[in-house]
Amino acid sequence: MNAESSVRGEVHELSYAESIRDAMDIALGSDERVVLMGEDIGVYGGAFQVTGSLVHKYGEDRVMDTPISELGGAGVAVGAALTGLRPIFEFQFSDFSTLAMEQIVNQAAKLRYMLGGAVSVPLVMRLPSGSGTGAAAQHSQSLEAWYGHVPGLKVAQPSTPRDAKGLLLAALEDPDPVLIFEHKLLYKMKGPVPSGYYTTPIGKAAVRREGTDLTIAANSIMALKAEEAAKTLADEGIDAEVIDLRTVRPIDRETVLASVRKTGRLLCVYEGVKTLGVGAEVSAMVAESDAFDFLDGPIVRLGGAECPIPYNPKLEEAVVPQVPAIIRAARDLANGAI
Amino acid sequence: MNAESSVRGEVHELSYAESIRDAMDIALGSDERVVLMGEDIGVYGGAFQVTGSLVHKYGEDRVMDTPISELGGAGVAVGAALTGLRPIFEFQFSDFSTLAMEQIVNQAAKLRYMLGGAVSVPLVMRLPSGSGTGAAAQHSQSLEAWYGHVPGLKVAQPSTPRDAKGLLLAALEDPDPVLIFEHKLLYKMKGPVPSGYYTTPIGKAAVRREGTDLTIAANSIMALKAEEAAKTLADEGIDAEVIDLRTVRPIDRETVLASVRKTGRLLCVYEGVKTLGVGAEVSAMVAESDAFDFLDGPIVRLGGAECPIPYNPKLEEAVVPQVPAIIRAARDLANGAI
Amino acid sequence: MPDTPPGNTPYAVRAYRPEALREALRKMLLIRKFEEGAEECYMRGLIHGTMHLSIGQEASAVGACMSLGDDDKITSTHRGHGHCLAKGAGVDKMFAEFFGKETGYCRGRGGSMHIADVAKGNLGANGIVGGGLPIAVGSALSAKRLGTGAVTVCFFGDGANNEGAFHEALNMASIWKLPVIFVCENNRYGMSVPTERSTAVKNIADRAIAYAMPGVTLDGNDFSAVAEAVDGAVARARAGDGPSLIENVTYRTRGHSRSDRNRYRSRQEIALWTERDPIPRMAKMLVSHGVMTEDDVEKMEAAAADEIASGIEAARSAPEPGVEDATRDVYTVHSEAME
Amino acid sequence: MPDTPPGNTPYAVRAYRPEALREALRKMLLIRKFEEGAEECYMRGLIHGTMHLSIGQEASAVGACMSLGDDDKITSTHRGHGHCLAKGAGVDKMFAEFFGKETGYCRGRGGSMHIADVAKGNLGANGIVGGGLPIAVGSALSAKRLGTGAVTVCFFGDGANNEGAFHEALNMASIWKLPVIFVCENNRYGMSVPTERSTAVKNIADRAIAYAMPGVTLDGNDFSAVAEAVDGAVARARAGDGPSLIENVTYRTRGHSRSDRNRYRSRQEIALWTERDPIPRMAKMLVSHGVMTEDDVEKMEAAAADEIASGIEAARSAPEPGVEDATRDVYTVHSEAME
Ligand SMILES: Cc1ncc(C[n+]2csc(CCOP(=O)(O)OP(=O)(O)O)c2C)c(N)n1
Ligand SMILES: Cc1ncc(C[n+]2csc(CCOP(=O)(O)OP(=O)(O)O)c2C)c(N)n1
Ligand SMILES: [Mg+2]
Ligand SMILES: [Mg+2]
Repeated sequence: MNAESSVRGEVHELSYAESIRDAMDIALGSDERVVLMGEDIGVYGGAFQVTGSLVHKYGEDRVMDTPISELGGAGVAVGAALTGLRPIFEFQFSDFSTLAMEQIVNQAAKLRYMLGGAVSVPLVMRLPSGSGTGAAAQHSQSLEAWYGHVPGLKVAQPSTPRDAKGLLLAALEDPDPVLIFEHKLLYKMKGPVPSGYYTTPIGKAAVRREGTDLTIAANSIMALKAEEAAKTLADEGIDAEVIDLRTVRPIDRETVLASVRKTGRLLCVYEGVKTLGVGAEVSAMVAESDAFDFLDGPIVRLGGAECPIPYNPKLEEAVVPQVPAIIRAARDLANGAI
Repeated sequence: MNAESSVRGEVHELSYAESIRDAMDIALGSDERVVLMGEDIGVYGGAFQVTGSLVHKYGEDRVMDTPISELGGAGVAVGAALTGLRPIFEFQFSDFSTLAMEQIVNQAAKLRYMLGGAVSVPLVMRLPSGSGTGAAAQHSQSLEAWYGHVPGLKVAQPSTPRDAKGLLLAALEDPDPVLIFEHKLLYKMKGPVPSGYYTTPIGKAAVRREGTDLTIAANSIMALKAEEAAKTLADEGIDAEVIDLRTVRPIDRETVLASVRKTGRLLCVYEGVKTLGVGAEVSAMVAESDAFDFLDGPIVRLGGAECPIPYNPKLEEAVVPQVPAIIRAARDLANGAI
Repeated sequence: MPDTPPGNTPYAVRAYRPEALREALRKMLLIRKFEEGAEECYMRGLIHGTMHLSIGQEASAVGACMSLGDDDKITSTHRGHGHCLAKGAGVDKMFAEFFGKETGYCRGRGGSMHIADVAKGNLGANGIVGGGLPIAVGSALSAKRLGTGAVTVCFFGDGANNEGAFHEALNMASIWKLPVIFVCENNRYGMSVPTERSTAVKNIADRAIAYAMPGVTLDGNDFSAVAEAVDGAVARARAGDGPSLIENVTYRTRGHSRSDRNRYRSRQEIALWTERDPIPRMAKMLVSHGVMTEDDVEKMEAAAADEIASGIEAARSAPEPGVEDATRDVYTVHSEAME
Repeated sequence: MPDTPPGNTPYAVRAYRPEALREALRKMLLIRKFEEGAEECYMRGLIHGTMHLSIGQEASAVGACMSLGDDDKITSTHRGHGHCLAKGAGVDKMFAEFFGKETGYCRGRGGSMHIADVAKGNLGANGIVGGGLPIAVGSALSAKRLGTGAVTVCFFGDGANNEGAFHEALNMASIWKLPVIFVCENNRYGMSVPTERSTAVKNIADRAIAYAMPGVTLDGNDFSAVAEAVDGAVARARAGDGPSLIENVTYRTRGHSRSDRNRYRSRQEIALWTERDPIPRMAKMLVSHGVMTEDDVEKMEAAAADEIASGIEAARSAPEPGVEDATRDVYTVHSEAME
């Protein structure tokens, strides 16, 4: 499943942030056209210290601090991508991409099509996303569903250090705009990361755990929570298959359908607001497919509550799916209690 | 179903645009706090001639031409709503709301919650939407799914002149921000409209046609196409129930579920891009409900193609659902061919 | 930036009654103690999330609010504690908010970045840089249309001046001659980036000309200078003559936020600005003009410290919001369908 | 706006060879005939959608492109036919695009509002007012980083100058000293709203000071004045001295788009500007300086008309795109998963 391109290097323990930095370092070192753009990505090292000290290695012309101008900055990246550079644009928080949607959606996503194929826009955007940091409603959103709705874009959501690097390098190989939603709570998480160059294919989900009783399809950090839930469920004798979607656009239809055909039950877990979130698409995709006939029960969704993210930590925890809730929902589904 | 507030006036034939203007005229005439804001809504009468000559009746202070500044204009409307005015803000095309999402999503939608209930933002926004005018990719989008994903907003989509007026007046009564997506192809369509004041409830779908064989749930202009399809289907002996969703947030869960419990089959029809569009939510909502047990076949979605809207008219027509496609899909579903 | 030359009575001393001047100093002290208290609570793990301290910028917040009444509005920023207190908020409800409590200004939903006190005319801090700019213009539009006579002071940072929202907001305020005063707190950095690297002009106020409004750059650590400029702009706004742009050059002596590693500025620079602290300067002015004695100042400082300490204590023991209420207040009228 | 005083040889006549001047007039005539032809096709129902004619603005488009090579870039606007032809596009592929044909510049996917000719350096018209501004800056960034020596001319309208994108783009271009020339075509209206009602300053170029770049307002119907200003800015950009803002004051004698009901301006105003037509003025200049004869001009006009007529004919009979290809070219590498 994990169809990574051939990996030659050794495997090291790196954090998710380090692994993304490693990918950018490789890209900057091997391709003159690659530039990083974003707010405070230079000496400050990025709001989440992802670019770190890259500016000292590559200089301010390659690791460019932009003014606080998200629309303009994104547009500059679009124009640069259109004319020979390979920008990697960092939003400080994915929430601020609300300022730049014009350029992302109307320009980057559509230019190739509107111009009849005459151009490509090889642009990578990185968007720190999600809740759990106590930063409240304007700094905690999960907006991947919006971008997943836009033809012309690709949207990835790595949940491991290994995928974070592989997907970023794959995005850089991609001739079209790719948005990578990085989960803020994962930046410090460590995991094995091959050194050197490799790519993780955009559009391929990963089966994190095989199982026969139900399928849990989750994105980003929820894939990790689902794995954790699956361990407890296993102790109870419920054998869950856990799919980490990894990309929202395109969604890996085949992997999800194959799993549901096998298990007959589907639970979608995602942090974004439940209504019209990623799980809505996963559910609908299954309900319209041949896998529908294999369903032994309703398709259950656990998504973010229908409210902005609150500041109070208990409330903040309560409004996104947590491991116990996943366990409960999976148990009820597997036991036919739903 | 069509739980309009008591209607006392006579019923006249008005176009959708005239009916919206009538609602604004009533609002401007009866509430000093109401102001219209937007680009070229004054002497020009609005890009689609919806505001028409209202500026001559109410003056430039009440019908305000804004500079071409969507973000700022929307933000001014938010600030005005917060402090005592009741702005009705017109985007010239819903596509341009991409420039204003920061103010709509981070401010208007969240201010009340972030401030613990201390404020309300009684803001109405009107967004001409949809394809079919030959205006190509940046002037033809259907973006209601994005806003439907945002707690704090309400999102309506009238498909008849009568609802266009009633929903706008309901939106003005609502203390919270309401976005109304008007379909450009409907502006000239005529229909019966009660004169005087009435409201159409936000959050209530309309059953446009009762039927027993399958449910077609559609939004905006697609509800009309579904009605048309249902006529042909009836000739073939297929009795379709047609639901006009009318609001995307909140979706009228009960009306849809009740229908599916009755018919056992569901076809979702929407113009927005299929992936993560409104039909994804309708499908998922049914698939996770008790109505799931009543389903006699997969839930089928007919949505917009996975591409920007092309300029060429034949291509433009091909990339959104049309009546023959609805008929085919409904027939296949009803006959168990899917 | 020299002190006011001796012999000249500063504007503030001429313009305000002694009580008002003492109250201004009290607020500056309260802001300072509030932020030091909040910082300490944060470091002790009592407050989570992040916060942006305005230590060193107190003259700007308090000076700009001198001639505002409760009906006048302000819009604030992520660095908004000073604005909130200057506009009349209470320490207790602010701390309760920082502690995420139900008794806080935002019932624990907003925290530091959304601190607001609508009753006193503070429409709220904002987590979006530049987010408050058009909102302030909207507030001024309401005042003009509804004839309330209120003005709106819009605080924003030097970094925010490069957002498109700045441009659009100032242009609209100008063409519609709205009663709004744009107060740029130029603390030399937008997070880590100095204005010279982010902004094409030397002074933010140089941009006023692009909106045909008066613009002035001044020593933002000089309480009197700030008050004078803003008072003039408020008078102009109330007279129907439209908006102004005032740039208070100041400095935050703390880092940008709690996660700042201070890689972008020198210790010398920080030390230099620490010496330019607006609070002793204000105290000195009041003492030298006989508004109060040094002893009064010390007592005032001690009282402020006490108020902070008891605010923290009260906040710690205040009730938390109930988890079952997490989705309350999304809409004004609650409905099942919205959950 | 008087003609060049007699006795002074205009810049253009001094700066360019006669062939280049004749070619410039030819392009202006071609643009005029192109748009008249397109308008007629639209009225005859042969072209659908909408279109924005630049009739009256030809000196701006052609003058601004005088010193650009194919490697130099432009970004254009919804009113972009003139820019496209000025930058070297062919009439046939343009008409084919307007007719929605597979042989058009955008294979019938874009139409008038997205007309582009990337091979000639036109990165495209734009349906979003102000959308091209940051893109132009990005193009200039590429040129600087990749050392191509190319400059980018960014066309935009007076209305676009109130978009946040304008502010952000000009600021970044200035701080990074990028080789981009911002050419504002101030035709006095953004759709129906006159600049006096939308824009706080009298001249758009007055805003250049807010970005520390040179700004000049000139008679945009004077080909020579436009060419002179842009040539200077191009030289400045190529020398590494950064961006410029040039405001060409001009007028569109047609409505904003095909659906304009002309409620916002007077017939007298239109008549006045029709008299200021840049094309006869340019022709007169070339004739009076011996670059060509009146007879040459007439022949040139007739040839342009012929080119247009045959372009329309060719476009009418060109093949339509296949409906099965509607989702092609969304991505560079086609994949099933994306359908
Ligand atoms: C739209 C947006 N972009 C970026 C950020 C992240 N951010 C928060 S504060 C800040 C710096 C703001 O600088 P300035 O306006 O000068 O205010 P200061 O922090 O100096 O008071 C940045 C980049 C944000 N909150 N919102
Ligand atoms: C972001 C955006 N807002 C509004 C529009 C609708 N619109 C198209 S052209 C136009 C007027 C533009 O005025 P200006 O920039 O002066 O160009 P002109 O049409 O005069 O050439 C407007 C409002 C748009 N296309 N994009
Ligand atoms: Mg600052
Ligand atoms: Mg114009």
